[in-house]
Amino acid sequence: MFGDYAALIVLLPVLAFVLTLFLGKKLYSGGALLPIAAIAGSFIISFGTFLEIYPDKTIQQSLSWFAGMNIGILIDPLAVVMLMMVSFVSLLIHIYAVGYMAHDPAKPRYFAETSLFTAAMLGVILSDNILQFFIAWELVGLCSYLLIGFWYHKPSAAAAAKKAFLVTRVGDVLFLAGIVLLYFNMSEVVSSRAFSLEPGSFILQFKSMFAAIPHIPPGQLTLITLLFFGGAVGKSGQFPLHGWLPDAMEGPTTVSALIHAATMVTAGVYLVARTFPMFVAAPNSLLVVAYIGGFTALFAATMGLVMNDIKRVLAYSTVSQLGYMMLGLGAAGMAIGAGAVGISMFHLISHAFFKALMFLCAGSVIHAVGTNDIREMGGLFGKMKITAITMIIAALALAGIGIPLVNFGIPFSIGTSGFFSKDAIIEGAFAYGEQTGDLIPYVFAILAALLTSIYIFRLWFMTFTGTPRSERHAHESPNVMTRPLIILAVFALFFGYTQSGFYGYVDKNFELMGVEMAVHEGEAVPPSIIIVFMPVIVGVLGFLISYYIYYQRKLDVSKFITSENPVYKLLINRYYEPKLASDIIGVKLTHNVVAQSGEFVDRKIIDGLIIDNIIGRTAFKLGEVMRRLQTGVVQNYAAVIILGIGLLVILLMLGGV
Amino acid sequence: MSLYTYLLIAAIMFTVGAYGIITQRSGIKILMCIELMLNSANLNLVAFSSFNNNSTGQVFALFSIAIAAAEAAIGFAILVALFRVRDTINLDNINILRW
Amino acid sequence: MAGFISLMILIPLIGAIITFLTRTREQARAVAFLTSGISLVISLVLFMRFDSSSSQVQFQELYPWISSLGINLKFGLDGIGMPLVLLSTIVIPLTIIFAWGETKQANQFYGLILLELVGVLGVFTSLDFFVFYIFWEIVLIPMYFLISIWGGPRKDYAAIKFFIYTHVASLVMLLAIFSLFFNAWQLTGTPSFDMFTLLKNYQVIDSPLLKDAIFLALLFGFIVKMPAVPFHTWLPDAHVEAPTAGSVILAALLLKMGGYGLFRVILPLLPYSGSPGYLVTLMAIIGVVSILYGTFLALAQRDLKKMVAYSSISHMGYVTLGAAALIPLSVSGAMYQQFSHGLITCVLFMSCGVIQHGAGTRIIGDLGGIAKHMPKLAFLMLAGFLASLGLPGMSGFIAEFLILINSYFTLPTFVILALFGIVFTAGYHLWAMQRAVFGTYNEKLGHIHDIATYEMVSMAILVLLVIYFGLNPNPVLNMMTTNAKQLVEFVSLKGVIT
Amino acid sequence: MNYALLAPEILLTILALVVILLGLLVSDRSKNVLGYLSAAGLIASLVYIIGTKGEGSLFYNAIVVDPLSQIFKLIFIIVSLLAVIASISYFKDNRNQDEYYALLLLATVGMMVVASANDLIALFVGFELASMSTYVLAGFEKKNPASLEAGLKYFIIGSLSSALMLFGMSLVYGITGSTNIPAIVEYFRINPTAAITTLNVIALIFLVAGFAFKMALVPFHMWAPDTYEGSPTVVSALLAAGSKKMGFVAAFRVLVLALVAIRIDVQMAFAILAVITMTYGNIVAISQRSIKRMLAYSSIAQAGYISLAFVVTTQLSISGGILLALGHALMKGGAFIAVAVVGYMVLSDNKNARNTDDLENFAGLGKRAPITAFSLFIFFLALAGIPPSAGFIGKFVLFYSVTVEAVRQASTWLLLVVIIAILNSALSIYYYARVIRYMYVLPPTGEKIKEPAPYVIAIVLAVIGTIGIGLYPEPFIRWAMDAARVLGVS
Repeated sequence: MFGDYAALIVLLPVLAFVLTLFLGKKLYSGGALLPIAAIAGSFIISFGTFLEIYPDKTIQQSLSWFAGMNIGILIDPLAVVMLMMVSFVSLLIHIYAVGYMAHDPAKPRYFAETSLFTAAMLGVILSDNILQFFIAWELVGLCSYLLIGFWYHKPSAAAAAKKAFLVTRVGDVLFLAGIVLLYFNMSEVVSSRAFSLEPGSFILQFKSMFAAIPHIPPGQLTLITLLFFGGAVGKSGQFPLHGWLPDAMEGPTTVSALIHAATMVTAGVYLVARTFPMFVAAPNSLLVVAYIGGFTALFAATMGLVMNDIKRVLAYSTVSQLGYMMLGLGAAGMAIGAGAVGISMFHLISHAFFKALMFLCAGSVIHAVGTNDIREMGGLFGKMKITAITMIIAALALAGIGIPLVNFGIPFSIGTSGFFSKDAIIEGAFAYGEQTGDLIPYVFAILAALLTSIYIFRLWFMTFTGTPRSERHAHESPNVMTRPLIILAVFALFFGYTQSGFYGYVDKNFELMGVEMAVHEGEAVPPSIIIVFMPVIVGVLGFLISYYIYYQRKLDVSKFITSENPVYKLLINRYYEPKLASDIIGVKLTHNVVAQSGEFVDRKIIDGLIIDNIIGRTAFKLGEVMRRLQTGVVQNYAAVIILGIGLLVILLMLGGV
Repeated sequence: MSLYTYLLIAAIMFTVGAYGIITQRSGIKILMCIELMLNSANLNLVAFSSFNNNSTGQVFALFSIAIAAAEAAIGFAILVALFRVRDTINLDNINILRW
Repeated sequence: MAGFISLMILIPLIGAIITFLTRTREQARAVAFLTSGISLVISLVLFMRFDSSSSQVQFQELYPWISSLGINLKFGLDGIGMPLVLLSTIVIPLTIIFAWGETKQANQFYGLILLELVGVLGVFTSLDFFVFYIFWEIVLIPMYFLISIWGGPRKDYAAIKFFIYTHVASLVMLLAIFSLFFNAWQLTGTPSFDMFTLLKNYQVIDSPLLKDAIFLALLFGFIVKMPAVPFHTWLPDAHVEAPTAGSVILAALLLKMGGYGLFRVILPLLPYSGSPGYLVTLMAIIGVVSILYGTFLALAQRDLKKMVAYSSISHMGYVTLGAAALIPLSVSGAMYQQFSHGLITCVLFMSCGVIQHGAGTRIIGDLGGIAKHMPKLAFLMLAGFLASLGLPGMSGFIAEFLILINSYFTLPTFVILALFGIVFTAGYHLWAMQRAVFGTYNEKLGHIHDIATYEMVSMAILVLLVIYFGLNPNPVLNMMTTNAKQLVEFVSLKGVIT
Repeated sequence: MNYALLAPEILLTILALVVILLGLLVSDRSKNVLGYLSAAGLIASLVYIIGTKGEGSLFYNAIVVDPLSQIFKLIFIIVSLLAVIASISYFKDNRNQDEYYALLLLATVGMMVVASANDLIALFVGFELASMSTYVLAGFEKKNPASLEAGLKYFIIGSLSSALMLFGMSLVYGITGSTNIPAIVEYFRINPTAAITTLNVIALIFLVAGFAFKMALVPFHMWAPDTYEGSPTVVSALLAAGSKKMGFVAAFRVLVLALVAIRIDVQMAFAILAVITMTYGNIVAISQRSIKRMLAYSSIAQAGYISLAFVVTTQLSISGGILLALGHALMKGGAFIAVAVVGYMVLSDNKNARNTDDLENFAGLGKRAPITAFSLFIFFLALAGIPPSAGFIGKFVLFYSVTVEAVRQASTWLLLVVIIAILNSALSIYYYARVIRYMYVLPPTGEKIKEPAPYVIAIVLAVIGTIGIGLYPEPFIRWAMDAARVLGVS
């Protein structure tokens, strides 16, 4: 029953977008209730659908669109868990925003845009074909542009919005190139009759794509998947297209929460997961995914260490965690095949909960103290108990704190959601290392876990403990803001216990679509105890380091934080990425060199020299000269006539007489 | 005298007339040069007529003589009118229309 | 439906004459809007009745004219012409609404706009080369006046440059028409300017050199109009100086005549030309160079309108590329790009017009933060800019997507180059938005007014149309595809493409 | 002999004499009547020519009436009619109107004789009749030094050309023993060797020079700008639109027939003449500020286009040339008369104004004299070859014929000639558009005027002709084709 109305999952928020945009001004709280109701509807339908299709059904609906393309809905395990997570988290964020945005005059626009943002993300999730996926994907990018630039009168916000759109656009173009290449190969396959489309299915549908995998040349497949991954790199802020994500903090904090937890950045991971059978068939691509993911996880964590803007720390944390998810897909994919999707998606969802929680907590703090700079905070624990407690829960989840009791024969482990999800990825990376001897991804993952733990507790200690470093009178946020925090905290704490059920459900995903994936042969060797404990050990170690430095203040770090320290300079300047992207590539190279020289050629050479001067002026000059031949003296005219006769003689002689 | 003698004389008259038009400044002289050229053509016509045993040329010559007379009359009339307005018939100075 | 096409052309012509004779601007704009509205209704009726599964010419009309040269007034519509007729009849009434507030010599202004409608409708419906050429030329005159009477400071230069440049191109095209006519006459023994007859008889020309010469002359005539690099320099000047309505018509309709020529004339000739392989490559190069060159030049502009002008060059490059690829869907994508760009570019130029009018300048650097005082404009303008940069869900995306995925079959390298331009396309659009519309308000601008209601109405309708055709391209795309298939089938039979 | 064929000429000759006689009888103030009378006579002739289209020959085959002669007579009468109608206003207060109209009618008769001439004598007589009448007309404003100067220059160069032409004719007579054109052609056909002698070439050159003077081809054009500028504007109209065509019809009759017979390869020579003429005309026209002078140069350019007909000498090219001549008569005649209106307008602002045709005086003409301005706009577009207009049709057929020859002969340089012609055509837009801009874009410098009715009638007639031929060229194309067929070209 719910499944029949699956289209409403997207259409309700779209409707809310339209209504809120045009009518919001006249409604309560800028029309916030419309999107909330719509997204609640989406969540209910998603959940209902989940109950309907669990454990082994899928929903497919498809309509012909244009030129052999279609629009359709595919709800399989992978999609439905995402749908539930996105609609749920988004719902909470919307509710929270009623409080957070209470004083902003442009509320209708805000709620309309976030509603569209959610709709676009839901559209990405339930697409049954790559074109629709791309379209929704682009709309996600559009909404991020609109929301990051929500306070468009701030130059930095306008710049950040543009950067976000352009940098992800680089990825999008790669993605589009992948689609072009895919379409080409699919058409070749179909026209060579090696493979025929099922009746009623379309060329860019996922099921057709997966069915055609064996017929596509491996080289092409690698290229296609790499291009797809290029899109994911842009959207999910992987190195080297990560720069937009920290800048995106210019938007309202709730927007950041949406982007980082529910709606935008996970789309990249979802893309790789969605097309995972193709990646599995192209192991070289998986390797690239693993390396980029692992490197990003570490790379972003290093920058998270030194940032002072509370949201920026969280932003780098997101980049880093997305790196984990990519690492999970890549490394675990090579090690255990299809199971990697479950591992990675599980982390995605648990990350969504605790990262949303973190951002909302940060929002609560910012709302209270009116600054983003953690150096100006401190000692807020007493004033904002709910925020502080939920935040420490989120931090524990992020750091992956827990006790892997299961290895001691006890049927369950104790731990936060992050503990379950992140450890699985790290173990996956280790499994890959063990099989191939390539331990580099694993090393990346472990080091990143250590740094993660350090920076998140640094953040917590600096914010909530110690003496207040500013004179603002902070107070706890209203209920409409704290309730979502509590709900999210519950999920951050306990979501991890669904692990085995989740794996079992999501792992079946591609089987349900009839895709046979080359699963790696051989029994997975149970990892040694030290490997199992390693993530927890580094997590706790990180906590202790932070505790030592930022709580007990035994070590004065200020002497490292100087502009003379090259490492610090490198980190605080974010590896000079903004300078490189905006100044050098954007302004200097593209605008000043290429575009301006084009302008020069156009105006001065093509137009100025050839059209104006050579053709235009010459005619004028010639006219001025030639009119002087007309002296006005009639004898000269006669002379010219006589000369003309001479000319005629010459011409006729030349003519051959 | 052979035909070529007449033709040669006509050609010389023609050339002298043409040279005169180019070099002379007085309007009267130029009119005379034009007459010279027309008459060279008449001479041709009459000569050809005689040598071709065919009277058409002489008829043509008569027409042209009559026309030349009218032409001279018009020419002088214009020159007189011009002299009244400009006090000169030196054609070098008659160049308000140019360029 | 006989007679509807001539009626559709005749009514605006009569309307133009009446408009010239009206005394007040209220009368003038009412007459202009009414007559163009009637044309719109007629074209909608034709559009509804159009059988999009047939590639044949429909609603054909034939009236004898100059029989000693075989010239007839032959009109008709097929999948190539119908969408552009629809576009023309949509754009002109909306332009009139947009220019509702025109005060300077209003009767002439609206009359000239109607004459433009007459001209472009004639071009898109004539099936006789002579008549086609006549309408092709007639279009220039009202535009010349629109630029030179209502234009900016360098209007004289721009207007005359526009006129002469495109006129030269038309004359070169005329030479090719001569050759085609002569050839067909010799062959059939009866003179005829019937377009299809002339095109059909092209194949029997003996000399490959002559064939190529004719082909290139026609191509030149069309790509100057489009315009394609390097024959584009008249366009930025014309746009910068033209009044908003003039720019809108210029970009939305006049440029489309060039693209129309590609589909109507160039593609049917291509397989029989002397060296089709080289010519296809030439067209592809022109297309891609226009795309990239237009993009980078747009990036360099300081004047918002000039930037939009260069973006037109870039977008029209897709049309050439899609046509050159000779895949049914790339060709129909190129046709769709024409249609879609016609709608989108209106929004862009109207935005520039509103800004110029409200803020008194279009220089991006002198603006800044105008969204504060012009929120409605900012909204519509953003929609237009997003459509222009190819955002999915809007019509431009459908077209460019079709062109890119299908052209890859035959022109892979060029498609990759074109993809390269997409990022920068987004770049100049957003950069301009950031500097001109967003950010802190530039107080030097003083207090500026937001968009007028009539301007907003016409822009909003256009935005809605852009979205509608982005979500549901089928009504227009299907008829295009039918004809594109026929064209390509025709080309592929000759073995130009495999 | 069927004198009815010559009824228009006879009528106009008698009318000319009647006008002079009446001039003695009527008072100075009512001499305007003579204008109406002349107009009536011209209209009668026009109707007669269009209505009968007779064919035949007279005076021992010295005069023929055929489609070629009739279409050119049509041109001459139309131009004279326009000039007469406009003159009713232009010379309203002139005491010598009787002489003026008589001369104008005689000039018309002279041109018509040329159109019909089938004998060198008749041709020469007609030529001289037309020339001498127009010498006087050009210098008709006898208090105005410019007018006199124009007349004088025209006279001297005209006489020189007459002498050249006569000399050439005498040589042709000497070679062939006849002055009858068909007989001459026949002679060459029988004795092909006689055709290619130096004497013959010289004869040809002198004839060409004589005709080229009337056609105003470069380098025989130099009188034209001065004369058109200095003459009374209505006379300029007559000269540029009418008497110039006399050169063309003579050239068609004599040259084309002779060329067909002689088969001298003069294609290249004429092509170079044509190209130089059109380019020179257009380029110099750009830098003019006197509109009459600009129109003069534009006439030169148009003569260049028309003379493309000689380059290929096919039926199509000749008929294209005829069509363009017809169109040009209307457009240029109308344009000069429109300039006359501007002169009237300027003089009514300021009695002592000079250079009434200066570009500045055209500012805001669209507001001050809307009918004139709009008509001038139409004439300019037509002159630039923008469809649908007589100018376009003429150029269309003409350029087409040359392109066809280029294709047929696979001749690159012929193609180059067309391309140059086309570029010239585009270039000409520049100076026309400049005037159009003055008329419509710039603000007016004075009050709106009431345009005198005769001017308006003349201009509107020309506009109707220009557009009418453009919209319905069919009968004219057929006529021109028939005319070209007379010359025996294929």
